[in-house]
Amino acid sequence: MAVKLEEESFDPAAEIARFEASLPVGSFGATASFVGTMRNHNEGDSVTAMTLEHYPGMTENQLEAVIEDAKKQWDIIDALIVHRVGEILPGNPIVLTAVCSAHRAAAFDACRFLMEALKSRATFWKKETLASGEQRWVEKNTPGY
Amino acid sequence: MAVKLEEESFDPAAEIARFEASLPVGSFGATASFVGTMRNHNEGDSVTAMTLEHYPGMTENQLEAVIEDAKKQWDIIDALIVHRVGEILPGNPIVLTAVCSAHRAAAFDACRFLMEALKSRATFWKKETLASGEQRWVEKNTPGY
Amino acid sequence: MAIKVKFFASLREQQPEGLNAVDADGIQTIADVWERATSTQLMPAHVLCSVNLEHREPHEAVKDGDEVAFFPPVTGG
Amino acid sequence: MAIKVKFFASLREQQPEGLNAVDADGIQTIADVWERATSTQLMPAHVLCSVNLEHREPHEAVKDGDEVAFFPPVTGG
Repeated sequence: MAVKLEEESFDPAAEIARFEASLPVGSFGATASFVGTMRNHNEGDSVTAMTLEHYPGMTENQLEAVIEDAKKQWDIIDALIVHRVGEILPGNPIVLTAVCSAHRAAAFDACRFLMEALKSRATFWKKETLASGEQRWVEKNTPGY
Repeated sequence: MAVKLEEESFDPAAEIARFEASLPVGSFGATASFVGTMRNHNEGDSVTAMTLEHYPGMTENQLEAVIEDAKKQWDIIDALIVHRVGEILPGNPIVLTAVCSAHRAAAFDACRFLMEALKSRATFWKKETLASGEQRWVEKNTPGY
Repeated sequence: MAIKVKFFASLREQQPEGLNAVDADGIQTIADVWERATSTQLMPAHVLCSVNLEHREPHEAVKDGDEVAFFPPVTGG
Repeated sequence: MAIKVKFFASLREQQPEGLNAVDADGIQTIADVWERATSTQLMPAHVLCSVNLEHREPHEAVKDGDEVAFFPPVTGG
């Protein structure tokens, strides 16, 4: 199990490769992953940058709890959550969730659960900078199901 | 949209990176992906190798049809399916499905649909080589939901 | 006047090598192709089939020049 | 005799800088901390709160030395 908050841009592919490499070769048959990437538009406006604020200490605890919950509900081998904090630009990854399991159903279910759980529970807040220069706090998430 | 049958081992991370790079920066907010990896055991037996047979022509058509079906059902930007054929070893990737969309629900749903649809419709057959040297055809898939 | 025939996976291994077509004379359905190609009466229920790369049912029609394939349940992914 | 107070995101921007604790005297609940820290009567319904890094409800108790945080709905991921 790993939870990482990154202050610099990260490479989701490299994170997944490292995560899989930490497990015995041939032990898992399924890897489901999700990457949230910053878009250059939101709610009809052009967005040029974003700041991700978090609550140091509480956020990490919550992400670890989310993985523990997934392990209780599904037969998974391991899970990974990586989340950016700080200033990010369009095209940059914001979040990665990945799950390895023997069979695919558990990996799909748990990977999606990680995303929904972190979006509803983990203390992150997004502030967008629009093309006009205006800054605004994102007020709610898009629905996940 | 891309469908690829690979005769040699492929790198899922590199395939996803290429797929994302083919889309405009900032255009997508969600990438869901799934990788099926060969395990070193199945149904209680140790497995040392596997052969993936397919029906050239028909298999590619089916994978393209599966992506078309996904595009009809969900608001996705693009999708990718990569599948191995030939001889593979434990730890090698067998299949990759990936979907990019604006928001995460469509990416999750469509990525899982691609896997279930290809497992039920696409003409691939697996033959396992056991540690004993015995070879056997895999007779059915594990459930996906 | 011939219908191309292909077998895949376990079905391929059960057929004599080199069989790749049957005479189209008197053939009406996929099941007829099976009977002629395998010299057995009944096409087993678990056998799947296609005509010209599309999934089909055994009772469906075939014609001269078609490519008919027989295979077990798919197990990819 | 103090309770640490943190605000995040839009709530942080609405508070005077440098406020990071309130006197614990007479404080019983999270809502009391809000009242003392912000000099407003009622904690708005959309404000979320935590005590010592755990989500809590406004009516729940706090004690000397606790760290209480107030923040808007989360929007990560």
